[in-house]
Amino acid sequence: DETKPVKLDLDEFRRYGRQMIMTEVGLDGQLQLKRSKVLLIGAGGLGCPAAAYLAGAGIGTIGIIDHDIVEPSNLHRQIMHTVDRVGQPKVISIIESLKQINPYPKYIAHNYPLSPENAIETLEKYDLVLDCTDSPQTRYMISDACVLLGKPLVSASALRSDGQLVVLNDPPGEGPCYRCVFPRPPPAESVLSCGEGGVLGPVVGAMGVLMSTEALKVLLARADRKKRRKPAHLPATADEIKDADSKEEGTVEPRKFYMTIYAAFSDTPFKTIRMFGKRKTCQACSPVATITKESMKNGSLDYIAFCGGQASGRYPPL
Amino acid sequence: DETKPVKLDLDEFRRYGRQMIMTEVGLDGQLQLKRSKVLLIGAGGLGCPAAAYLAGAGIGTIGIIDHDIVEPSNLHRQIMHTVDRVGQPKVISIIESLKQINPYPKYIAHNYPLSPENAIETLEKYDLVLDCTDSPQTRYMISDACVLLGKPLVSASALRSDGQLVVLNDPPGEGPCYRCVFPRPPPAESVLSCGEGGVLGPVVGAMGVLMSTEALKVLLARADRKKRRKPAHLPATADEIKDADSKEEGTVEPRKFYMTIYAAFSDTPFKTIRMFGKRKTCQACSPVATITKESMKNGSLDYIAFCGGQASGRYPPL
Amino acid sequence: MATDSIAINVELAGGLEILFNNERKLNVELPATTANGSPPNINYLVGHLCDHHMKDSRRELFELQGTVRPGILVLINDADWELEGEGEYELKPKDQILFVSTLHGG
Amino acid sequence: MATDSIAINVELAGGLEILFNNERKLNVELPATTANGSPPNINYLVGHLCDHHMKDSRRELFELQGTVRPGILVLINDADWELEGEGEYELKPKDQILFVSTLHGG
Ligand SMILES: [Zn+2]
Ligand SMILES: [Zn+2]
Repeated sequence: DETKPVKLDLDEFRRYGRQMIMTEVGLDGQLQLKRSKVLLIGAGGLGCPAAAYLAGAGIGTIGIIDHDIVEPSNLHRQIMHTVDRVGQPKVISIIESLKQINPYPKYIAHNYPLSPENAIETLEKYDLVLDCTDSPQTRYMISDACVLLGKPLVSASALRSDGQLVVLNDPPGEGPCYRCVFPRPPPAESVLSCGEGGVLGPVVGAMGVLMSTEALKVLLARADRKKRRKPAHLPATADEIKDADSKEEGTVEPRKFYMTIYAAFSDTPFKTIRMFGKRKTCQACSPVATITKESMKNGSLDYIAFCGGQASGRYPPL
Repeated sequence: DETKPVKLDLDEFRRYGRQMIMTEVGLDGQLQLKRSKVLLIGAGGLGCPAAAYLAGAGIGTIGIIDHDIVEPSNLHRQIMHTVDRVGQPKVISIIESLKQINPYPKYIAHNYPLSPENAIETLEKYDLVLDCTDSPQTRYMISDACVLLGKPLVSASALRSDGQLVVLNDPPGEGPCYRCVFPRPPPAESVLSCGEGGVLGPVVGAMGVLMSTEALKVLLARADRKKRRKPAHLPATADEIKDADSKEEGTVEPRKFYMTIYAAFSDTPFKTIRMFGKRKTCQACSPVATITKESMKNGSLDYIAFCGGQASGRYPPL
Repeated sequence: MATDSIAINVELAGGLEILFNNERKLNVELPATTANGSPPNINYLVGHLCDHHMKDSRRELFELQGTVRPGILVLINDADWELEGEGEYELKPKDQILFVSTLHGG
Repeated sequence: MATDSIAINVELAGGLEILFNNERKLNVELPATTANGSPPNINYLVGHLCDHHMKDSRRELFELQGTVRPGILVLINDADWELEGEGEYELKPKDQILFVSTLHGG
């Protein structure tokens, strides 16, 4: 349904006008956003701001998966939840707020825990996935599912005053996956959640907002590709180099992959670091990969055990 | 009233627990935030996220000044306003949303335009100011008022896919002011507003969230100074060097001043750049300064003319 | 003649890239010595960029009176050019020069 | 004996600074040649940091089997150490080495 005709009504023109006049968006880009289906995994500190700005930008379909309920300790950083909605499912609460910002998108609530068994069918309806979760095992699982389904993945994390952001499997098959970047999981005892380590609200907030920007960049590049023009903001991919007329002078560099890291209390808080890229021996995304949709669905991949926790048939432990 | 006793009730402990367990915050830091009064100038693309996270963090008093009303074209990026509140004053709308996030802070609405005549009396009740406005003339005016009143100023801006962030007059008298950084205004024809140039929602959103982090850092450093300990995240100030026992080995470097710049569509989007610092000939903050509270209040400073616009007795032009 | 030129990296931000055909990063070759016998400095670079790289006719949005216009920050290896001698700073190979237009939107 | 040592800059992020008394930036002096006659490499640096700079007894949160533990990214002048030879990379004066613990919170 990439070719399904979509159009904008007058109210949408008014609403999106300030971003549509940008060369990187335009009418084509706005229609591409409306045509797009984005899944946010997690409606917490990262998911709240990411969802708010994706809704604001006019993404056509926004799915959110989370099985938590709103708690008072969430409210300092999870800005789409409210005092009145403490005790409600987070997916219900966040969609309530998003509709007040923008009633146009179709919002889909997935009020259940993501598991290896349901990951493939949950993710396959979407074009792009945002990992807004908080444990190593879900991060490996989500990345594996995105690789198997050919979906780009925007992944971020935050703890205390630090944050990290990376776009994975983008374009699918070319960019590194989570396993390429982190082939071995950290020892379980070195992993802290926000509940244990604490987190400053705007630190996780900033990472969530930056996730939404990266998501828009991935989706807008598709509009450019459809028009067979080089995205304003990207070096050409291998295919585009083949396709392109050789009119432009100069050589095209291969794409480099970066991670953004943030340390809020440093006097030089942001760094962009260059990543190694795709790994020839990756278990998920290389020619010698062993992970399949079947091994995922039938529960033979134990992410908890892989990450050094107690072996378990499913995630999260009940 | 820096010494006014404040305390936290059980619900506040629950609400702020995730940030209070951070060493940079703690109980002292949380009480300092509750004791603090912060003014946001502008309830738009920068002010909305900045206010959301400052409210979430538990700032005791949050003032907001803006005289605009909510419009449909605001909603893609001004995430504290809602469809239902189109047509309402922005200060009323934003406070409504902030109360739903956190009912504890005292919210003060200033529903009028900031002008040289009212700037001093509007700002003087606050400890810290956030410049979330959108024109060069207000930026100079706000900086001048902050210098005259000895208030630190967190200043950010965004346009299209770019953003900039700087903390000014911090600590008051030591850090550079807006005029130190930009002694001469840009030619009027080179200045674009978000309405003219467009802006991507999460770009201005990210800058607003980062403003709230910088605001928290400024306020938390005060809690540290009160305890006469070196803030975890800051090099010592001149006074602190004098005060400090000379137990620590090594020399203390003079503080450096930085600006953060963001270019969302670059593959290396963030840069931290080192600023020149305080200017010996600054019209606002140097020993040879000519700007006074009186010249500001009596309207003899014409910010519009200074910025190359049509001369005018007041800002904004009516 | 490679030793007769120096290569520097120029970056454009804050909207200035629009004047340069939306290129954010430029590899710029400058002569090792200019007409007056000295190495090229920042002011020379500004003129060179206008003459050889700018794709927009509105030169005054970048240059004014032989240097950058007000409202553009110049960073020499990530430090404000005023820490380095401003327009008189003499360029060295591999220098990173960043021009940023100041923004006022919000 | 200044020529017998090399000075590098080490930065710690992602919570690793907690193991180093909350210092995020360290100026580290290393011998120009180590016991086996070769210049110090990243693995040598890891041991040196544990022995001389770490203020926490939980060495295993930083080092494992002579190199950094899994879950720590090592950046050599802002590029992943795998682009540079990993633990075997030989340090040069003024190198910027960044250790970042990966985060999982959200
Ligand atoms: Zn992989
Ligand atoms: Zn000044």
